[in-house]
Parts: sequence; structure tokens; C-alpha cells
Amino acid sequence: MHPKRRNRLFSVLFLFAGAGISVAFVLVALNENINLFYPPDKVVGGGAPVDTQIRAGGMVLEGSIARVGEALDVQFVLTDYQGSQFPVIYSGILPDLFGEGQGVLVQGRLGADGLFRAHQVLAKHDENYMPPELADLKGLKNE
Amino acid sequence: MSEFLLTTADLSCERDGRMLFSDLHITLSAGECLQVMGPNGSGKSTLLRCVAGLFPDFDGTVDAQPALYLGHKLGISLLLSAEENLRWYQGLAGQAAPVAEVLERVGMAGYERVVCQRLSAGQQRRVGLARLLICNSPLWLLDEPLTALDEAGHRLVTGLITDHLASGGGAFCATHLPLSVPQAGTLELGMSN
Amino acid sequence: MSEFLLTTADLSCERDGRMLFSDLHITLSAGECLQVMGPNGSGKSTLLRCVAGLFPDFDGTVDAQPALYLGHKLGISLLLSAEENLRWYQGLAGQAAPVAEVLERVGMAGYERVVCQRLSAGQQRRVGLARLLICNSPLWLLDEPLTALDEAGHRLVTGLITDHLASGGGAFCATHLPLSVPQAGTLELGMSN
Amino acid sequence: MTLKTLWHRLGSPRWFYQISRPWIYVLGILALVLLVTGTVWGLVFAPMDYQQHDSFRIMYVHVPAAMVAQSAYIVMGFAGVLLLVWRMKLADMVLATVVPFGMSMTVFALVTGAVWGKPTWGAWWVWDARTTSMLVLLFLYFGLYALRQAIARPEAAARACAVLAVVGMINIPIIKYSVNFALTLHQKASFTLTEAPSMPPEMWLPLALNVLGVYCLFGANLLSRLRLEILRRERGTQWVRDLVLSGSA
Amino acid sequence: MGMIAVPTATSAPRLFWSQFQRELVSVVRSKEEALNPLLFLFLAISLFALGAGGDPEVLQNIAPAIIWVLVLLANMMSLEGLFRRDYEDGTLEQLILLAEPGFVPVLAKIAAQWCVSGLAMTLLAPIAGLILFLPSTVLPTLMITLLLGTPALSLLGAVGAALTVGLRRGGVLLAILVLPLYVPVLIFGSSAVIQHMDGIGTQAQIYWLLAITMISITLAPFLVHAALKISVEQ
Amino acid sequence: MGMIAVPTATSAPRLFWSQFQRELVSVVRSKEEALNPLLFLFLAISLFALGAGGDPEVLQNIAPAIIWVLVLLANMMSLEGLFRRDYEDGTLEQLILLAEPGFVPVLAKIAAQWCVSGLAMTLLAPIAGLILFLPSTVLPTLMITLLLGTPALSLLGAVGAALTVGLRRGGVLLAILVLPLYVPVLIFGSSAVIQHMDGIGTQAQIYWLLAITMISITLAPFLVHAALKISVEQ
Ligand code: HEM
Ligand SMILES: Nc1ncnc2c1ncn2[C@@H]1O[C@H](COP(=O)(O)OP(=O)(O)OP(=O)(O)O)[C@@H](O)[C@H]1O
Ligand SMILES: Nc1ncnc2c1ncn2[C@@H]1O[C@H](COP(=O)(O)OP(=O)(O)OP(=O)(O)O)[C@@H](O)[C@H]1O
Ligand SMILES: [Mg+2]
Ligand SMILES: [Mg+2]
Repeated sequence: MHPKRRNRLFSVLFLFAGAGISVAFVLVALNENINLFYPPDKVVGGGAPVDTQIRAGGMVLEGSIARVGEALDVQFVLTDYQGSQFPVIYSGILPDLFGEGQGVLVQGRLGADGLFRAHQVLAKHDENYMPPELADLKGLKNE
Repeated sequence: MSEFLLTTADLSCERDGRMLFSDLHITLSAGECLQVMGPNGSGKSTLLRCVAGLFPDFDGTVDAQPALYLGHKLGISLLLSAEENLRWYQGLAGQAAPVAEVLERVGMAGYERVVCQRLSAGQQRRVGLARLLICNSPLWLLDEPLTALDEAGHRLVTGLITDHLASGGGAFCATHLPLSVPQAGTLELGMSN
Repeated sequence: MSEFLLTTADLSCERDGRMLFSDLHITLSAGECLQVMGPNGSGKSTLLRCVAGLFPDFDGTVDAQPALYLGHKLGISLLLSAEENLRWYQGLAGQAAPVAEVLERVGMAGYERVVCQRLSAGQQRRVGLARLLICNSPLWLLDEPLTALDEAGHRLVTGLITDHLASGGGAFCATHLPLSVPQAGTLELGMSN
Repeated sequence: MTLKTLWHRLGSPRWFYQISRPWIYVLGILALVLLVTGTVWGLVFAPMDYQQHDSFRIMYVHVPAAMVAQSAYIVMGFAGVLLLVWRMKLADMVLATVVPFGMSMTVFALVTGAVWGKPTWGAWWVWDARTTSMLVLLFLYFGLYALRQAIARPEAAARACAVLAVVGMINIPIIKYSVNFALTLHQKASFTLTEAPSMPPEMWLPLALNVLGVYCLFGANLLSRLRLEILRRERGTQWVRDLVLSGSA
Repeated sequence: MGMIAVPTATSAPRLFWSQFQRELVSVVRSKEEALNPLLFLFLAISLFALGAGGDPEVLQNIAPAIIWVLVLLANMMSLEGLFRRDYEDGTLEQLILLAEPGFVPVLAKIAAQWCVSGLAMTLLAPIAGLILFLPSTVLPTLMITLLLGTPALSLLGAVGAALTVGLRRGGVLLAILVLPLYVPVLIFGSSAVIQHMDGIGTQAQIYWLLAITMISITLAPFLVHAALKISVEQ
Repeated sequence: MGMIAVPTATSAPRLFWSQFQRELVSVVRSKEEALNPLLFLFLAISLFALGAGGDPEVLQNIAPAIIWVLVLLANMMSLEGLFRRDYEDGTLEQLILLAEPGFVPVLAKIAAQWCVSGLAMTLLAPIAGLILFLPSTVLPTLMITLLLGTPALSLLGAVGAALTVGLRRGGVLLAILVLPLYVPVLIFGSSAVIQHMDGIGTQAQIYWLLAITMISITLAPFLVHAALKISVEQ
């Protein structure tokens, strides 16, 4: 084969092989979930380090929100509804979306006593939007 | 393969708002040398770069055989020795001309392994000239090949060009001093203003 | 003030294990020009740098009046325009020669404000030459002042040197082409080998 | 007209200049109508959300801006390929003209997102995958802008920008799929091609209008700036001179 | 009249190897380039340890970020010189004019740069980790992520370096162009290390790094070659 | 035959001013140098924020160290270019040959470099602090220590830059020469900020910084001039 043509073929093969392998890796990567926080079972089961900066996430257990002491201190329980749950204490302004049954992410330190002292609480919301009336019909809580 | 090593048609180029040359029709056949002359800043280097494919902002067409360009910048890495530089060119252009012989021809015998940074200005130019013998292109584009060379160096350059023409190559040179090579035509730039 | 612009005694220099020159006795008086000639790599540039005080590894003595050195490196900042470069030299050397006139003299009228990077090779050299008129030193040390210049440029250089000699200065030049200036002597290097 | 002749014609700025004129008006008027209807409907008449209350209305400006900001980049990526491979003149002009629009839409999406994030998430800004990759998009627009400014020769600048635009395309799927990583606070897509929207029509219809509207705006903006650019670049040619002399440019 | 042989194209692997060798020789000649990234990494890390007053806990938490950010910066700075010297002495234009296929020597240059920056830093990263009190159990993760991520840094960065090599104001522009491209690598890389420290799996990040590196290997050489061509044309 | 005037020495302040102006013009021409340190600082800081996952508490503790280390590095990198361009185009040898007294333009060069690196970074340091969640009460201390410390960095660093300008392998050597000299400044500077955060007085450190800066202003210009002379002689 003419060397120039051979080189061109070489380039094309190189491109195809590279693209194929990359796509394969992306597909594998998308199958793996990136978990960037501790779910409640890890926190309870001792899977999370004590007294270091970590993030944890879960749902706010219904009826667990309690104001303690000063006006801004609030305590609540995060659960995965699978039997694991842990208490969180936080002092500061909560996001509007914070509420019972809501998914939240907390950032802070887990004490040896099992109490999570958060310095930041972020609310995660889902992709479902509906008017209040419809939510009432569906039995979803409307704050 | 066309019969000409180089043809240009309607070649014009403007730089910084000044028209350097316009409507150049150049043809160069095997065995010919064309010398571009003209005052400083008249566009000789620019014309050579247009032909070499290193300056695309021109109007008109250029049609050239594979060319070897030797410009104001030598194309010699100062960190490497003469020998290493030429070996690299061999790798690029696929020729196996013996490096030692070539260096001897350009008068650099004895300096093969000296890092180019430690060579004098003229010696560096000679290493640059050695490239002409390594990369065996039919068309040579030489921008002021005599710069920094001594008298023997001038003879060397004319000798190299003459041999190249004799073996069917062509040369297109920008010079201030006319080169005494056979079959040489001249093109004057910068005469319009 | 001694009667000579430059005297050297027993000047020798070795580089990379090669003796470049030895036991040079040079004297240069006002109104004289000395041309250093010799093949590539014979040590012309090195000699000039010894005299300029830019190369201390020599044996012997050098005794020179305040000198202005124009070497292979131009001493022109490519980021600045010709005018800005010369103004800076004025600040350094304390002369108030009118920059515009000087640039006109070296044929760069109309290019005063162009950043030097955008000038052609010969135009950059001309800006370098303009320094000679700005920094008014009695002794000029010129390393291949004709490089990259066209014919008019050659005449310019000889003109500059002639005027300088006439006004009581001296010049010490390394060249490959003999310069046609009055009162010029030559010194050949590299004849020993 | 065969595909091949269309292809050749697209390479000719003059042809493009002549056929594009009516489209500016069509797209411009469409954009105006759609955006006004959609925005008024969304901000005033659409029902509020049971959880986010009125703050969810930011959606009607945030989502269209975020979508068109990415689409603008995709357009540039394709233009970059066209320019690099086929040297199409028009592609270069597209590259030059899209940057300001894309950049402003990216800024708009970021700002509205931040304004929305404060009440819903509890923070103006979080360093998660969606927000970060969107910020990267903004930096890519900055880079394209700066590169064009830095290179003096327009032809070189165009091709350099094309290279960067193509490289930056890697970021687009990252923006798109970043919400599927677990950490993002950002919600997943509400609209997909395969499923019904996860909100009632009286909520998504105004959004759809706005999205359509902003794409029409993009088209109108692109065409009008392209036509200006064509005139500027071809000012030396006969047809532009004739056009200017006849006063119909 | 004799005939002049038109230059025959060398085979791609030979071309690669010839260029790669040349780069290594240059590196040996100017040790600067070989040592710069490593030296930068270690000096900066020691400075961090000094500036933080040597507090292990403060350092440990931020260690993955420090190492990854410094690797990024070191790599970016070493890229600045990748084409600059060749540009200045004119060998770059010869490379673009003569090499066929042109992307092969480009790839060789990048590979050599990676060896002296990315690879070298990967190999010495454990020491950097220990200086910053990183638990020794996460050092393998640190090395793996660096090994998989740094090729992408070199390749993507080379595109920026090639685009800016002819410009006087290269430094700033290079940073503006390159750092956004580096961000995904940084995020996946450092979050993998952080997660490993916290005892969470790191599979996904590693696959992402692999994917990014593969796509850059595939595309970058062509793009760099195109960018270099633009830069020498003036 | 006429007489040639021997160049008259300019007055020192005029010499300073002429050189200072030239530097500023060069900086404007190649914006690179002007923006490089600032851009480096902010890009690196954002990368840290990203790499640390944006966790305020982790960042806050290390913030003084991060800012000071980055200022050091930015300054060192900008010093590398201080004499290099002049060296390459031959203006440096002219400066050494022609200027009298030679240390004045040298001082002007350093002053200009400080304006675009140390001073600029000092002025924008509060923003850097806020990005890293530094409490706003310590920002004045941060600025004062930077204002007092950065001149010493520029002056001491210039000695290293002058010694290495002629060497191909300048980068590494510069770092090795310069960073040890920087360490005292780093320690006093960052510990002042940390102590202020902890509510302890910072007088002592500030006097130390003052002393270091004064001694460098006195000695450095002469040393730099001598070093430059050595570098151009070849
Ligand atoms: C600064 C932060 C934010 C950034 C950079 C951002 C970015 C984006 C982007 C790029 C999209 C387009 C996705 C696509 O084309 O598929 C998008 C869509 C969207 N964003 Fe955001 N966003 C931000 C904050 C928020 C917040 C705080 C909310 C609400 C709580 C929000 C709600 C939405 C919604 C509902 C969509 C439409 C999703 C769909 O149906 O496809 N965003 N955002
Ligand atoms: N930087 C350097 N380091 C070491 N040796 C050098 C250096 N520059 C030149 N040399 C050696 O010194 C010798 C003389 O060099 P010089 O530059 O003085 O020659 P020259 O006469 O000016 O030559 P040319 O006509 O080529 O300019 C050369 O043989 C060269 O090998
Ligand atoms: N890099 C550049 N950018 C912009 N303009 C340039 C550049 N280089 C040269 N020019 C302009 O183009 C014109 C022609 O330059 P060119 O280098 O082609 O001249 P030349 O004939 O080779 O001159 P010389 O004999 O001095 O080498 C000059 O007038 C110059 O102003
Ligand atoms: Mg020229
Ligand atoms: Mg010489």
C-alpha cells in the first residue's frame, strides 16, 4: 500500500478504536452510581468516620422536627425508611423546601454519641411539580 | 506530476495595510533558480512563506512541489547537537543520507557533537544548511541563505544550489547579494513604491 | 583620557578547548576603524565581547573608552515600538538626540510606532543601528552590522561609520564583507589553523 | 435542489445572505409572541407548586436559558468541525457570532439558578456536577472570546476558535448527564422524549412556549448577526458594493 | 538530468519513536523541564505543610484537593514550554511542514511530556500524600486516579498550549483555555480519593477518568496538530 | 575634528522613572505578565474550592496557608519572566553596560514587577479570602501582612531570577534558590492570619515582616545587579 494511504488508514483506525473504547467506559461509568454521601445505614452501622467532616443524606422522618433551645436550633432525624435512622442537630436558617419526608443532605461531623452536628443543610427536590390542589388530591402534604 | 516545480497565479499579499506584492505570476521549472530581491520590508520573506504554506493570507493560487523551507528561523534546536538535529530530520523526512558526510560538506566536521547553542552564528547557519542535503526535496525555498556566513560559506551555498539544480531540483531564494548560480532569474519586489 | 580609544595587550582567549586568538595587541585611535575578519567560528564575536566587557574569560588586558556594543542580539525589545526602544536608550545614556530624526536617518520613517515584532528582519536591524546615533559613545563595537540589510542598508552603515570617524570616534567591526570606510585597517582571525 | 448543491451553496456567504433575509422576520416575530405569551402565562397565570410555591416560576426563565446556552455551544461545535474539515467560510462566521449570545444565556442560566437555589436548596451555590459543568461552559465561552481577541489574523483566529469549540464539546454530555450522579442537588430532567412530563399541562405548556421562543430568538439573533458579519467580511467584493450602492443592504 | 526523490513518508511507529527520543534528549539537556513539575509539586506541598503550621487534621482533610490541584498546576506550567522552544527556534514549522502523518510526532511530544510530568508525579505521589498525613490506605487510590487522569491533562492541555504558542500573552490565555477542560478530571480524581478516605466506593469515578482519557487520546493529537498549524502560519 | 560627548550619567530618579515606565509599557503590551499572577491566584483558589468539594469548614482552616502559598508561587513564577525577555533580546546586556548607577533601573524593574504581582494580589486578597470562607474580620490582617511581605518576596526572588536568567534550566534552580528565602515570610505572614483568626495578637509577626522587607530593600538591588552582570557575561 502507498505509505500515505497506509498512514491515513492508520489514523482512521486509531480514531475508531479510541472512540469505541471511550464510549464503552462511559457506559460502564454511567451504570456505577457516584455516591458522594453517607446513607443512613452507613452512618448507623459505623461505616462513617467519627468526628471528621462528612456529608450524609436521607429523608426527614415525619414528626421528628423539633426546635431546641434558641430560636435557630433545630433537631431532626434522617431515615432511609429501611430501618436505619440517626439524629441531626443544626443551627441556622433552613431552606424553604426543608420539611417532613423531604430528602436532605447534611454536612458536618458525626459525634461518638451518634448525634450528627451539621453546619449546612441542603434540600434536594425531585422533578415532580404540581399545583397544591392536585397535591391534596394525591394526598401529598402541602405545607 | 506537473512540469513545473512551482507556479503561482495572481498572487497578492497585503500586510499591515500595505500591499506587498500583487498579481505575481511565477513559474519555476526543474534546474532553475529564481532570486527574489528587494529592499528591507518589501515582502521577500512573506512571499517565501506563502509558497512554503506558512502564510495563508494571500490572494491567488500557489501550486508547489514538496518544498523545503529555510527561513530566518533556522529550524535547529539549540539544545541538541548538529548530529542530533539532523537525525531528527532524517526521521521526519525519511532519508538515510549519511549525517557525518553531510556535516563535512557544510564545513562542520569536528563539531558534530557540540550542542548548537555553543556554536557561533555562522556555524549554526551551516547546520541549518545541512538540512538541505538531508531532506531531499525538489524545491528549495531559501530566505537569505548567506546570512552570517563567511566567504567560504558563500561559495558553499552557491555550490549546494548549483548541484541541486544540476540534479533536477529548483531553488527560490530571497537574497540581498546576487548569487552566482547558473540559470538564475531575478524577481524584484518593492519597486512599485 | 588616553590618546587611544582602545588598547589591548597580550589578549588571548580559549573556548571549548580551542585557542581562538592569542597575544593580540590592538590599538585604535580616534578617527580609525578596525575590521576583524575571519572564517565562521574564528572568534570575532568573542573578541568583540571581550572588549565590550561582556566576556571576562580572557588572558591579557583590555583598556577601552566607553563603548557601544551592537551584537548578534540586537538589544531591541520586540514588544516595544522603535520609538519606545530608543527613548529607553535615551533614558539610559542620557542623550537627547531627537528620536524621529534618528529613525528617519536609518530609513525607518513611517514605522516609528510599529511594535518591533511586526517588522521585517532588516527593519529590526535598522532600529538596532539607530541606537548608535542615540547613545553617543566614542567607540563603536559592531558585530556583523550588515546582516539582513539591503544595499541601501550597506550604504547606510558605511555612511554612519564614516560620519562617526569624522567626528572623532572609532569603530571596531566584525564583518564578512569588507566595509568601504576611510582609515580602515583589518585584523584577520583564525589564520593560525 | 440536491443535497450536494445545497452543500456547495451553504459555502457561499452571498447565497446565504440573500435567502436569509425573510427568516429573520419570521423568527423574530415568532420569538416575540412565544416569549411574551409563555412568560406572562408562566409568571402570572400558571398555578403555583405545592412545595416550592411561587419560587418555582423561575423555571420559566431558567430552563429555556439553560437549554439554549448548551444548544448554542453545540452549534459552535458543529460549525467548528465544518470549518476545520471543509474550510466552510460560513462556519467561521457562525463561530464568531454565536459566542456573545451563548455567553449571555449561560450567565442568565447561572444567575437564575443561583436565585432559585437559595430558597429551594438553602444555598446560592453548591459545587456539584451540574452547576460546575455549567460554570465550565461559561469559561469555555470566555476562552473562545479571549482567543479570538488574542489572535491578530482573523483566519487564524477562526480556526483556533474552531479547535477549542470542538474540544469543549466534551462538556456538553457532562452537563446533560451530571444530574444522574447521586450527589447533585439539581433535579433530574422533567421532560424526556420517552416519558410524559412530570407536571400537569398548565405548568409545562408555558415552559414549552418559552423554550420554543428562546430558540426562535437564538435563530433570529444568529441570522441577523451573521448577515452583518457577511457584509463586513465581504466588503471588498463586487456584490456587496452593488448591494450597498443600491441601498438595500 | 538526475531525478530528485520525493521525500518518502516514514512509517508512523518509527516517526513516533524518533520524535520521542528527541524529546527525551532535550529533556536531559535542559533538566529544567524534567524536574520542574516534580519540584514544583514537592516545594509547594512543603510550603503548604509549613503554612498550615503542620496541623495533621487540617492538612489531611484537604490533602486530596491539594495534591490534585498542584498536579494540575504543575502540568499546566510544564505544558507552556512544550511547544514554545520549538516554536522559537523554528523546528515547529519544519515539523508541521515535513511530518506525515503530522499527528504522530505531536503525540510523541505529548507522551514525553507526560512521562516527565504526569507519570513522574504519579510515581512520587505517595510521598506527597505522606507529607500531608494522608492515610496510607488511600495512597493506591491516589496513584490510580493520577495514573488514569494525568494523560488526559497532558492531552487536553496540549491543545491549549498549541493554540497559544505563537502569542505573546500565552500564559494567561493558556490558563483560561485549559483549566475548564481540567475541571472534570480534578473533580473525579479528588472526589475518588476523598471517598476512599471516607470508605465509599470509587468505581464510577475511575471509569469516568478512563473514559475522559480515552477520548482525549483519540481526539487531542488531531486537534493539537491543527492548532499548531494555525500557530506557525504567520 | 569634532568631539564626541561621553555619555553623561542621568540622574538616578530620572533613570528609575524611565525604566519604570518602560516596564509598565511592556506589561501593557503583553498582558500576560500583568495578569498572570492574579489569574493564577484566582484560578488556583477556585480549583481548591472545587477539589475540596466546596466544604466551608475544611477550607476556612487552611485558607491562610492556601492564600499565602499561592501568593508565593505566583510571585516566583512572575519573577521568572522578569529578566528573561530582556536577556533574550539583548537589552539586558545593554542595561548592564550603559546604566549608571546600574542598580537603579534594576530597582525600577523590581518595583514594576511588585506592582503587577505583590501589590495587585494584596489588593484583591479579600476576594480570595471570601471565596475560601475566611471570616471577614481577618481580611485586614491578611492585607497588611501581604502588603508588608510581598516586597520582600519580589526583592529576594529577583536575586534568584538574576542568577538563573542565562541558564536553560532556570526554572528549577530558581525555585531551589528562592523558596528557602521565602520561607520566613511565609511563616510570619500566614501565622499572623491564623493567630488573628484564633484571637491572638499579631504585632510580633508584623514587625518581623517589616524588618525582612527593609533589609531586602537595602541589599537586594546591589546583589541583583551583580548577579545580572555575571549572567550576561558569556
Ligand atoms: C446555579 C445553579 C444552577 C445551574 C447551573 C443550573 C443549570 C441547569 C441546566 C444546564 C439545565 C438544562 C438541563 C437540560 O438541558 O436538560 C437546567 C434545567 C433545569 N433546572 Fe437548573 N440549574 C441551577 C439551579 C437550579 C435550581 C436551584 C433549580 C430548582 C430548584 C433548577 C431547576 C431546573 C429545572 C426544573 C430544569 C429543567 C429540567 C428538565 O426538565 O430538563 N435549577 N438547569
Ligand atoms: N556560547 C558559547 N559557548 C561555548 N562556546 C562558544 C559559544 N559561542 C561560541 N563558542 C565557540 O567559540 C568559537 C568562536 O565563536 P564566535 O562566535 O566568536 O565566532 P565568530 O568568529 O563570531 O563566528 P561567526 O562568523 O560565525 O559569527 C566557536 O568556534 C564556537 O565553537
Ligand atoms: N509578523 C509580522 N506581523 C505583521 N507584519 C509583518 C510581520 N512581519 C513583517 N511584517 C510586515 O510585512 C512587510 C514585509 O516583511 P518581510 O519580512 O516579508 O520583508 P522582507 O522583504 O523579508 O524584508 P527583509 O529584507 O528585512 O528580511 C514589512 O513591511 C513588515 O512591516
Ligand atoms: Mg526577510
Ligand atoms: Mg559572530
